[in-house]
Amino acid sequence: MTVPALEARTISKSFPGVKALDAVSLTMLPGSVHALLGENGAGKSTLIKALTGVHRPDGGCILLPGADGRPAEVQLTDPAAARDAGIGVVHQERNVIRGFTVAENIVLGRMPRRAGRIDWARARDEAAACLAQLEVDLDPSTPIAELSSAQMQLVEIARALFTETRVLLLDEPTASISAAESDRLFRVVDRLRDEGASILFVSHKLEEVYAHCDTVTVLRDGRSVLESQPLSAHSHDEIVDTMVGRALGSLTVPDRPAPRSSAPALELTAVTTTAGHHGVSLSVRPGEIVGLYGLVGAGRTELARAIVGLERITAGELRVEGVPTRIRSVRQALHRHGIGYVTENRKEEGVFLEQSITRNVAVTVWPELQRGPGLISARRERELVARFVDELDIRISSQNQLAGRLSGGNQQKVSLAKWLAASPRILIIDEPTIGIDLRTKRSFYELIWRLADEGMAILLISSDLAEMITLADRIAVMDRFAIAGERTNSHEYDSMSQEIIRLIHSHAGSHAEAGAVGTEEGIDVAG
Amino acid sequence: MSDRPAVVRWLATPRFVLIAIIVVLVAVLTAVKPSFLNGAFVLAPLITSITVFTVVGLAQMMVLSIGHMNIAVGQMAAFGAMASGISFDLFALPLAAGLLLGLVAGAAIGALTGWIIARTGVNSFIVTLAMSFALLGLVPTVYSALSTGSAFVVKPEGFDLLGRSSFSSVCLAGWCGPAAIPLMVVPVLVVMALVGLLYQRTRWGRELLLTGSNVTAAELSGIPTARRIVMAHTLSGTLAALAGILLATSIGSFTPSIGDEFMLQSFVGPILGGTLLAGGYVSVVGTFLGITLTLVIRKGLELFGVGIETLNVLLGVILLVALSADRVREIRLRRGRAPGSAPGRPSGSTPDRTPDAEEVPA
Amino acid sequence: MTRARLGSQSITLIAIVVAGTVLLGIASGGDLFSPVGIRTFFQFLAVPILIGLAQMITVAVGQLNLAVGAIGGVAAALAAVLMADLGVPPLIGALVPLAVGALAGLANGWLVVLTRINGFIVTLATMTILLGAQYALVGTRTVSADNWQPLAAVGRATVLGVPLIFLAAVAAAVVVALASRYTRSGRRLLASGDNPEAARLLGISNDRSVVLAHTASGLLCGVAALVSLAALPGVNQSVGGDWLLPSFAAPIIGGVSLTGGTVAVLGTVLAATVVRLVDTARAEFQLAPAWVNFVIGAVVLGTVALDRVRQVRAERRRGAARAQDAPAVDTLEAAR
Amino acid sequence: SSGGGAEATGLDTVKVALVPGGPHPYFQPWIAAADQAKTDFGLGDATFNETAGWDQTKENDVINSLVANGYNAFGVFGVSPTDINSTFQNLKQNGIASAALGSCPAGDVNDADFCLSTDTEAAAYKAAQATIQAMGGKGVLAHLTGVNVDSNTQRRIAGVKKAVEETNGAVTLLPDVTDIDTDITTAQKAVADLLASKGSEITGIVSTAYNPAVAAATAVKESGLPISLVAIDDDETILAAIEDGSVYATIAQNPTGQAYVGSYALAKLASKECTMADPGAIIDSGSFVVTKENVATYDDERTAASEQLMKDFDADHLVCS
Ligand SMILES: Nc1ncnc2c1ncn2[C@@H]1O[C@H](COP(=O)(O)OP(=O)(O)OP(=O)(O)O)[C@@H](O)[C@H]1O
Ligand SMILES: Nc1ncnc2c1ncn2[C@@H]1O[C@H](COP(=O)(O)OP(=O)(O)OP(=O)(O)O)[C@@H](O)[C@H]1O
Ligand SMILES: [Mg+2]
Ligand SMILES: [Mg+2]
Repeated sequence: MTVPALEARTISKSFPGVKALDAVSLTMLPGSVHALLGENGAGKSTLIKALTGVHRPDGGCILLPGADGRPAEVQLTDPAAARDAGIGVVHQERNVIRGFTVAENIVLGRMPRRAGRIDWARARDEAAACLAQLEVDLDPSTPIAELSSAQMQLVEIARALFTETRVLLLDEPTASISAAESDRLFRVVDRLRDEGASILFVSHKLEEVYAHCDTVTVLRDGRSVLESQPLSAHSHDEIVDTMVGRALGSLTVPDRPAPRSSAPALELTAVTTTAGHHGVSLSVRPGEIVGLYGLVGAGRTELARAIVGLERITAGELRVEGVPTRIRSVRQALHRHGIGYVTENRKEEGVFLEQSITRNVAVTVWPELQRGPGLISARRERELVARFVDELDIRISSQNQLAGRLSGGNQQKVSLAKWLAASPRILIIDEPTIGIDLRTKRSFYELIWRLADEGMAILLISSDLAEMITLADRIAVMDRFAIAGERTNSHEYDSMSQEIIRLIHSHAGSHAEAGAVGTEEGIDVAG
Repeated sequence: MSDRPAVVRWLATPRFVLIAIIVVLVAVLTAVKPSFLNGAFVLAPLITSITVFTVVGLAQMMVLSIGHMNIAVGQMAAFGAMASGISFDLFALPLAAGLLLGLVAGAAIGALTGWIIARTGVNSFIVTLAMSFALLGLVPTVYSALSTGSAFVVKPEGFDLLGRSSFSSVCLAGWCGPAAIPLMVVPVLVVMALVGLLYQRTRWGRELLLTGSNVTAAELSGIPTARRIVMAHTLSGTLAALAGILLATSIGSFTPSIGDEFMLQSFVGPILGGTLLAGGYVSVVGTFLGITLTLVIRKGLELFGVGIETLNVLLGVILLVALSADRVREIRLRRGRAPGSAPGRPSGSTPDRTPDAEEVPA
Repeated sequence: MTRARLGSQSITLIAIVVAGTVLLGIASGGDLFSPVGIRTFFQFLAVPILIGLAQMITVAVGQLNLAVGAIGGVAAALAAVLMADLGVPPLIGALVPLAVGALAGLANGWLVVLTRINGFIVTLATMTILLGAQYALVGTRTVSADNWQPLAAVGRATVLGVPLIFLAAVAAAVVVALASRYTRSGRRLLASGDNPEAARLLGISNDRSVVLAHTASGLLCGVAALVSLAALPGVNQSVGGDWLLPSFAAPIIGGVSLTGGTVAVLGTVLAATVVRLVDTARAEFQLAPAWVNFVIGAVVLGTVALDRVRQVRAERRRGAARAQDAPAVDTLEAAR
Repeated sequence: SSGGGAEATGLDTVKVALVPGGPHPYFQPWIAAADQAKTDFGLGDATFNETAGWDQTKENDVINSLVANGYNAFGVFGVSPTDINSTFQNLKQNGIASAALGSCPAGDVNDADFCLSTDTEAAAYKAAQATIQAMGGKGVLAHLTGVNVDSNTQRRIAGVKKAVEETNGAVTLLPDVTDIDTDITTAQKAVADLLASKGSEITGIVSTAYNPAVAAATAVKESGLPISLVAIDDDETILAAIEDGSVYATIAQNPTGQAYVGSYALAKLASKECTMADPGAIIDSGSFVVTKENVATYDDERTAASEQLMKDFDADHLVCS
């Protein structure tokens, strides 16, 4: 029998009011990719933190191969100890030092020195080599603050690999990167596995899991319900049911009625913005879900920001319910025009991490909750919030809990609940399901359909093509700050995805002279 | 995972610790120095100081709630007091009108500060520091120009009643109130109640707190953050002016040195009371208790007649020991359940952060 | 510093320094550039630079140090009393402020880390304690510099007309700059200040960073105290009394972010120079101190506002550039 | 020294408290004088408390705490001359004897029982005259002083101005350099900047504040400029400077007399043995020009003045039963 690269035995960990891990065990073998699955809040991230010295477990032990090759118990008192023990990790949230360069973020744990001082030249070279190994084309001396979240994640992976790594723990590494970048990541993962490393992989995307993992552990409510089993022994549905704890039927796309009114709720004609958009035309009718697809950096987020007044529209026209409008702030967008905007960056823009759930959810409705001399009834506020907590099945211990203490997926739901509470007539949703588990995604889809059926106009921005093809009625494709084209959604994944990729491709091809950025990525998406 | 009972939650707040420390201190002081209970000469001046500095603390708390700072609290107090002084001295206005004018002046200077911050996006520390310098230049110049002896000394009717009288001058049917409680507590209690109500129950108060928690998220949630920033600084200026005027009524005249001692104290109260420097959380009662604690310590040392060197050393040491006791209690509470990683950092200006709670050694 | 780029703040400050020097030079009829003028100008720049750096280091780690003046005051007072009353030789006496400063800083750091009390309150408390200690040491008397004549001679010494103490402050600045760029501890300290959570996950001990920052800050206060000791006519309880605000003003005007994670050594030095220019102008034009406060306030606001305007312009330009890169409307139509 | 009423009964019920504005070398002689008064006059107690730290609110707090601790006679140097009358009124209402020592309340009214103080304007006038004399009656004079908005500073400025005006233009006065007494670094910097920009013109400096005097003494000596310097007060640092010639003269005030005679009169008032003939009387405690010639002997002159002061109190100011 091979000696495990890492073995965790009956790890327990409690936070005030939550038992996040309850005697969880896990065996990672060398040369294997181990999937760690579970719903939001199941304890996946907590387990990874317990294995890397971030949290000290309340009970249980961790074993690594000792000098004699036999498993020996180790005390990982802090992250540095874990790193020195050959455990590399990429946490779920981005952890970069924004004031530093890419190179320095990679080498920070082990800065090369010469003659008593840091050898910056060597640091850059080593970082560059590390990035090259990941096939990432980034100048190591770029300030990291200039990178996108996906690029930062790649840098973090480079950092995890920078030191001698036998065990690599990846917490939802593919949640917010493009398919092309995911493929690149998996190539590296596969290579590392072939070289004998052991990889732990957390994802809510089961397709990926089946394509690349060989072993699986499933957590539910802090307990392991399936422990270090061969993945091939379990079907997709079986795994889902294990995670959820009951049978979860398959999702059927409803037969949605055609939009009731033909007058668009939101309409852009030949819009130019300070963000750099040119001649963007787009419309969403009440009861309609319009998907806005594109590659990372195509300018979809910026378009959403321009609609709600965070960028200026310099030419063209924006009509809300037929009336030409100029929106200057999110406040106007919400309270005057009934437009809600769920941002993609929940940690920095979506939720107030240090505030209670109540305050997070109710922020958009205070003007309406006000009674008499400007006072808000705490009771009415709680009732309202309780309704949305129920509706979205947000896992909280109390409404007073700080949003920052929730698992990532639940934070995302809080950020969504805030906008649903405001009951807008037009809802713009940017990357809504990043890091959300399957069941919640389902209920989220159903919610979106229901909202549309109730007459809401929904503009959905997502990089998950499958999601887009499932949800949208119509899909507009954006490429480099312009609309490349628009298609009615047939809900047929294969044909639809082909068509959309072709659309991006032809748009990119027609501007080859403009320096075709991201063209290869366009091809990759089809994979 | 239900809510802990309110009482238990309250016992775990810094407020409870402060009350406990204050009660113990007062008990010890009374036992060792019975003169501590002297109404007119110990308690009344002590309470007067507490009321004035509570207002100062609240002025700072206003901007702390949005994650800002007001380095110019003292100078804004001086400015507001100056306006009141001028209105009594040069225009012979009655008390109420002069007070109002002073508060308006404070509000105006606060609003200007807030507007500059909101418009330029420059850190509040720098803007208020610059503002304090500018006022430090302006106020004495005005005093020199408009007064003899650099002070406004005209007292309208009711001036001494507000600043230097106690409930002993409030008599009903032959019964007079205690001499230990100055009349000044009345307006200050009202102010505390209003500020408490603002943060507890009104939309503006909550919007201030959310702006302090994360200004980007607040803007993206439809909160008019620029207006809230101006609002917080305006209220801060108003309260600072109020404190300056109250101080002037208690010492007897309006001088440019009013507010000199405000800046550090203004931070001590809120921070001891649990208000976060990073914004997003405030406590009115905590601010009051924090101020009370420091002033009771001072008064106690004063009664023992300790020299200035010992006074300072003891003040510092008692502060540290009292707060360390708080930490020990917290650690005990958590023993067995080591604290987790701190949540993500707030995005407001955070000039001070204690290091993240790393695991407490078992 | 291999890849140090001049921050926009520094460029603004250099412009102000140059313009100010020229104007003041003309106004003084060249007196500013006379040997006495130069010596006076730089002599009083040493302490502001040192205390600015001392504050900068704590700000860089996300803390602050209210005790700068008190640490400096106690350090100077203890050295003075030892030399004057106990006959400690000046050579050893010179080491006292450094030791006192470093120890006081270390104590600050430990207190912050061990008690987890807010650094603001900790340094406020140590400030009061140290002020008491300073008074206990010297009371109301002024210990004359005659008691440490060799040191005072160093305080008066010049190299090519520039005071030695100023060169010492510049040397300290260079050391701080190099340490923040080329030492692991320096980088870790900045990482802790920039993003403590990320730093912790990277295996950096924020506690150690905090202790290091406070100790270095205390040591720099000690150096400032030594410089004061050498340059002042005597030491009394007022030494250090005026350090707090300038210690914040220099780094913050110099471009250090209050949220931690940045250092701006050049900016701090330049900002201190600007403040010194205002001082000199006060003497030249015999302005009331009230006016000087006005001017400092205005300069600060002006500097930051100017910087802000430039930033906004740069952002606009970036947006415009991107719009140019985007495909033209007609070709877009064709693509459909 | 002789005490007129040393044998008087009832003085042991009197507890005298001397409260300076804050820590300052000027007040140090008060400590010894208070002790001396306590033994000489058989007072119940005499204490000295400088914890006010130059803040009027804190000074009021200190006084109130002392009252609570049983002190019934107060000699106070008011931090804020415009506000200290309120404090005196408060003491008077509670039947407590009070004296303004070292500094009289601003304005024409003194609500303390008496004020025993240097006439600050007169002292500054004398200092400026001494400087002008050292300058040979002509030249450019600079005046260094403390907090501009303090009414005592305004009096000093007036005194210096008066002396300069009397020269009929032979002496020009530079704008007053104020607010440089906060700490010795500020003082030194201000003096150095002054010498760097105007050093060649200045022929005389009069400093009516402590830190600038210390700073100017060294700066003038080091610069080698022919500038006559006159300081105020007689701290040992200044006296040493007079002896070595770097300071031409200083104007010594009479803190010992203020504290000693003040305690005496306060005790008489507090014990109800006497009342003031003229309540609120303002009495000059004297100021003395100290130069190299009389540096060894000026203290005798001052002691004599104190004794005269004591006699004046017994004879004129106090009405005893
Ligand atoms: N620092 C903390 N303090 C308190 N509770 C915490 C903390 N971190 C996590 N928890 C709680 O522990 C539980 C497990 O959270 P964890 O982040 O491990 O979930 P997860 O499986 O990673 O979920 P997701 O898929 O949403 O990322 C949750 O109930 C969460 O609220
Ligand atoms: N052509 C460009 N030139 C410069 N910066 C760009 C360009 N395109 C995008 N960016 C920047 O790259 C970052 C990523 O873009 P952004 O995430 O807004 O795009 P998106 O279309 O919303 O993609 P996604 O939603 O998939 O993240 C943004 O900060 C944006 O400012
Ligand atoms: Mg997770
Ligand atoms: Mg996006």
